[in-house]
Amino acid sequence: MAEIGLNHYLTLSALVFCIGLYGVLARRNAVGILMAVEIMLNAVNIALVAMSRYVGPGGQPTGQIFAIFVITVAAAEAAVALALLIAIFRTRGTVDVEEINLLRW
Amino acid sequence: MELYLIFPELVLLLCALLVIFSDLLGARKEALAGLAVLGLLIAARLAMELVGPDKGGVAFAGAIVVDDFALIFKFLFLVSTLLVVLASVEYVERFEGVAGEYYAVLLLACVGMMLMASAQEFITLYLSLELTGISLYTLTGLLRDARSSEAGIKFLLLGAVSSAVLLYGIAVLFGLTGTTSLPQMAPAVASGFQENRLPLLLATALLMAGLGFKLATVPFQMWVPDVYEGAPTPVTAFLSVASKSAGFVVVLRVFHTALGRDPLAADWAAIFAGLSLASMTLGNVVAIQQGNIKRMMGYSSIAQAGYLLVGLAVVPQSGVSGVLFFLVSYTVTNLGAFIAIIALSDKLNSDRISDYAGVWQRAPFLASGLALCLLSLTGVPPTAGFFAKLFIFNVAVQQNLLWLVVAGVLNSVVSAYFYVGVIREMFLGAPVDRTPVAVAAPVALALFLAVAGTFILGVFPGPAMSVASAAAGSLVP
Amino acid sequence: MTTEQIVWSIFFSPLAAFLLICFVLRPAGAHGLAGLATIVGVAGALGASVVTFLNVLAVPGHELPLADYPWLTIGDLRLHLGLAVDSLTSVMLLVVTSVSLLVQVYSLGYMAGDTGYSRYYAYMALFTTSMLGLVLADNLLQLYVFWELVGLCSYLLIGFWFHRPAAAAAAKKAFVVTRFGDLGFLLALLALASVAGTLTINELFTEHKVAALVGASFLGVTALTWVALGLFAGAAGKSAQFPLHVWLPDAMEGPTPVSALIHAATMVAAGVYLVGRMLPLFQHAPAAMAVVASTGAVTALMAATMGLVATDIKRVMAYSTVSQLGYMMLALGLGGYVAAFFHLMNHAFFKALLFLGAGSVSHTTGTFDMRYMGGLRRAMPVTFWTVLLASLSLAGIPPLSGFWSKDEILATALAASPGLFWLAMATVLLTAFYVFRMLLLTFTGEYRGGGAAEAAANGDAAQGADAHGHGGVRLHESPSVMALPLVMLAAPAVLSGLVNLPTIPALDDFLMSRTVRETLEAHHVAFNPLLAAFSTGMALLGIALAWLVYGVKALRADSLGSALGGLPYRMLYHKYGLDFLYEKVLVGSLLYTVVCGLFAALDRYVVDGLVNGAGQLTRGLGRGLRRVETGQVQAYGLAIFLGVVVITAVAIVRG
Amino acid sequence: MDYGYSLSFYALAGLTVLSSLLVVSLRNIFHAALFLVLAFVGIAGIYLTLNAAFLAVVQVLIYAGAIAVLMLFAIFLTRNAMAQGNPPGRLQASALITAGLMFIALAYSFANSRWAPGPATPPDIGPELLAKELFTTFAFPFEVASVLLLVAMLGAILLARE
Repeated sequence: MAEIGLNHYLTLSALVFCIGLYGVLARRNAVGILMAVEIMLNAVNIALVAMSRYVGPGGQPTGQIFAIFVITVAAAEAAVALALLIAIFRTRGTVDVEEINLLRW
Repeated sequence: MELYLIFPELVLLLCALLVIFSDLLGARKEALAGLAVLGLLIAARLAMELVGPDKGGVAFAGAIVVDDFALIFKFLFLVSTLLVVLASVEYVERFEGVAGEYYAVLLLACVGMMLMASAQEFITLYLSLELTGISLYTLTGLLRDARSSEAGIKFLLLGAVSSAVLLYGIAVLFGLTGTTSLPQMAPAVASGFQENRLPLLLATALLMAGLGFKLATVPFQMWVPDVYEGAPTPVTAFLSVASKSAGFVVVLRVFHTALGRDPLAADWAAIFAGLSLASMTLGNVVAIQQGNIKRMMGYSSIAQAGYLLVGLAVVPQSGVSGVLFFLVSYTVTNLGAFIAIIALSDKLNSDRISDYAGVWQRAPFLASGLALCLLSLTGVPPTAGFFAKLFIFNVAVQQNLLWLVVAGVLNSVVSAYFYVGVIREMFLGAPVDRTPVAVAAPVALALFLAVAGTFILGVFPGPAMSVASAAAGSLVP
Repeated sequence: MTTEQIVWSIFFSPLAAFLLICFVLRPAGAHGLAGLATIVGVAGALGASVVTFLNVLAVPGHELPLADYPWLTIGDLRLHLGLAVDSLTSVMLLVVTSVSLLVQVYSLGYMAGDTGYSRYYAYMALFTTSMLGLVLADNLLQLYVFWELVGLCSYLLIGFWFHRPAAAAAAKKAFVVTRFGDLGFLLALLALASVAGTLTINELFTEHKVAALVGASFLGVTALTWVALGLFAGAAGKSAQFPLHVWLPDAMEGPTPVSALIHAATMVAAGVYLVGRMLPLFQHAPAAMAVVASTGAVTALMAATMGLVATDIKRVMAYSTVSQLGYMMLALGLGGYVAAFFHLMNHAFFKALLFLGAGSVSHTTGTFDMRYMGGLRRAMPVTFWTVLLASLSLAGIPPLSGFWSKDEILATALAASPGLFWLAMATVLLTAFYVFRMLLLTFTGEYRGGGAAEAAANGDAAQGADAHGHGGVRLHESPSVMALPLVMLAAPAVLSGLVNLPTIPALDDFLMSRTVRETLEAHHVAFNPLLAAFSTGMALLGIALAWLVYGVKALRADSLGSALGGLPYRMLYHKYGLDFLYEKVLVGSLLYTVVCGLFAALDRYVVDGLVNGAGQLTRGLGRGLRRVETGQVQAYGLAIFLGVVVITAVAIVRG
Repeated sequence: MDYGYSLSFYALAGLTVLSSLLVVSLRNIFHAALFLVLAFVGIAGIYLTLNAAFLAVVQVLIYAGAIAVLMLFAIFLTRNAMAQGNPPGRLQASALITAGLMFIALAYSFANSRWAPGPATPPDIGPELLAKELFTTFAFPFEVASVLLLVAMLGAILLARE
């Protein structure tokens, strides 16, 4: 078992990112997609925090600070997304993204 | 304190809060618009104070920089917001009593964009980008009908995904250089190019995708037609100019400041050349097929992004000045077109191009204004659009990008089909009914300003070109 | 006023009329005054042009020194805003303003009562302004700006009667087809700016600029040749040269005075003007010169054959215009600078006259279809005689103006290229034939019912071109406001050849201004009496043939009819009228089916096909690509990520 | 070699990956949301192994707490969508391929990177340091974030009002 280093964390981050990416592209429930987006953002945070630990002579708080801001933005975005979903649900009665396709071509 | 450097933004923030409170206190809608206009004018006046080589500066621990390059964009955002506010005075009826909030969010979006223009550190950049983004998602869904909400959710989901992509790119750059500050990144990027070519190219691709979403370039453009069609028309206008310019200011600053040295610069320039070709071709070819004018303008904006990217395919300073002049003329032109479209589609109650038949006889001013702006988008002299293209193509010819220029010129022939198609419908079509279309005074004023700008830039482009070159000089020495 | 102010006033006078109509007369509802405003504006320009002409004449070297003003700087390229007046410009100014003035006067009668009266005059004023701006420009960018503006006015005027779908379609076709040519023009401008570093016309001719252009090359061809070909592409679009000629016949959907001014006398000649102006550059690119010459010759011949069979009088004229413009290009391609402009000038007068005559005829008969005309000679003597003079001039009968210039072109061709000469000579025969066919069908024989008959034949009332005449109630001469311009145009149509007689080559001397003399290798060809006699003979032969077929009807109608069998003959007779039976049998079977059919097929399937095909292809592509936009947000997301993957892959592979 | 450290990393990584996979593959949207909480907790654990205790707390409070609850609200508010759940869409196969390609691109690039040199021992980035940074170096983005939250609040109200 090799010593755990930056690349382990980055590989984990990449894996989680791509799982989120798959979820965004493959699931039909808009709430599910939102959850997958959150997973992607978390993957980025893993990378940022890992770099905070491993990069720079004395470590860099910047990475962790960045992660805190990402979490903040994610919460804000989730709130607006939820509001939009409620508006859509009111007019359409569904949050299935494959049925949300009035606008096309 | 360096607070004075962000006075314009602070004034707008304050103005946005004032608008909300006045709305709560029951002020009339026109007064709210007036308040917003006042705030924008004061902000512009304050921004004027910062113009000049030794007026601006770096502030807040390197988070932002105020230089001529940032300021030219700030003025663009202020002007766009101003014209959109003026053009919305009738349209806000559709927002069911939230007119005040609409203006406030518009102003906050403008604040976000102005900060994007100044940000030279990735955390600030990301936050201002998201500030803009969240405001725009809100504005897009504001009508809350089926189409508007659909546009909103599509915009938000794709926006969130592309910011995740952008963040990943930033994270990689952070890991390679240990900093989030663009100027501090540059030497590390340049010195590490040989051994870190692979992650640098990956980061470049991720940044391109994340920011390409804002620029609306192929293949990150697919949200554009849907969102343009579904969003409230003034918001579409705002998206098509301000949001695009905001994307360009970030792309220019990030790529030229942090990644601007060869050989990485040659790599991204070549990729941008490819994206440029794809964007203009796809935009123009598909626009021909559109029957909805907002959707058509969506494809048109993709095509225009393609022309703009010609300037990013050119690394030296001339490329930046080409993009700047193009953006200035594109902003006035496209806004002019949209102001006319807002007024017309509001009264015709339709966005179908076929319903514009004979509009010339019902609203000669709107129709002539729209026609001039569409000709400018086609690139017919003497309009702003002609010199914008000439300028940017000339820059590309100097850099031996002849193939791209030929493609661009060919594309502008193709674009004549659909732009002139609208003009033909308006001027040479037979109207169904002949009742004159009334135009509210603020809308007429906004259209007049935009059209005058389009025409003046088309006859005397000299001063604007020098300003663009000077501003480019503050980004790329 | 100073010389310079006078020159500027040429440009501003019609512009003032345009602004007056747009911002004062139309909003005030004073539509009736629009015509007067334009006429005064153009008359002012004509006056100033005459004074300018005299000034140029008086100056040694025939060039006016005019100031220019800094306009814009693109990189190292400094552009100035300025006017340039030399002998060529002054002649063009006279032609444009005089024809324009007469057409505006004529339009008072022709457009009387039209709902778009003031709009029409606004466009016309804008057009005249732009055309004058084009002629006066001292740099190519400025020229290009006005080049596009005249195109825009042409677009608006072709589609003027927007209630007719054909007009709108024709307008769009004209706009898009000429833009294809302008593509070349714009690229040439960019190349010139980049290689030569200037767009000022006279600076481009200096030795080191030419050397720089010859020195640079792209794909093994010199930059100069590319530039010349690009400029010629633009010129071919405007001047309706093969294969970009397809828009001009359709453009006849516009009002007839528009056809006379824009699509015969001035705008379509702008291409010739451009190539001629730039001839000192072109002459260093022999390949481009060859392209110009052969395109011109082929266009001249091809358009003439198509003119043989058109039944719409304006389309005959349109093909004739294309053909004559081909002549001019042929002359330029062979270095015949003076010959080309001499012909341009003469053609402007007699062709404008022919168009106005056609308008006059349709004003009375209510149709443009010659199958429903006939016998108008007695009813419309002024129109008949003036059109006859113009026709003789076009056919090249001495001593009318067309003869002199055409002869100069033929002489140039004979000296340079026997192949092209014979093409041009064949065109002489065809030209004489189609113009007299037109004349005989329209003015001789019996009247065949005009617009009413046409409507009856077609079964609907709104058919035909801009026929808004009186449906053949009572044939009469056009009002004097229309007849007077015909007479006034007849004078130059007959006499303008006299400015460049073989013995007194006044125009020859005048046009060779200082710059031209210094930069252009003159190709002066001596007058050849034998050639003149031969070409006159050919023209007379063409007239005679037309006379045999349409005039005296050498083959008697009834014998022909019995030969064909009674019933089909009678059907044809009633359907087409007698004269057309001859055409169907004689001209139709021989010429139409073989030669013209060939060209028509080429035109329809190859040229039009290419233009339409490109459009179809683009549309098909668009139809396919729009399906990518499925409305599925996840498909859009997929594109983003595939984009990332592809960009990364490309970036890695590139390095 | 610190086996405890390695072991805890692999355990937490496994937990995170597995829960994330379940989030994007379960048809029952409610269950998916619960696994999302689990994934967030796993990631909080990862932060602990990175000496980022403060961030781990934030992660649990905001993500596992606030955002996951928001998701549950969303699920309950769009009730009859619950029955339909979160079925796979048409693009499942292409999504899988794209995600795979993306992973290859990312992992391959990371493996071939030379990151900026770092400290030998884990640096001590405690809440004090973070707070100090947040209110000095990153004071400006902090203020921008507050405006952003204001807009989000405004937006949520505007879009979801009756």
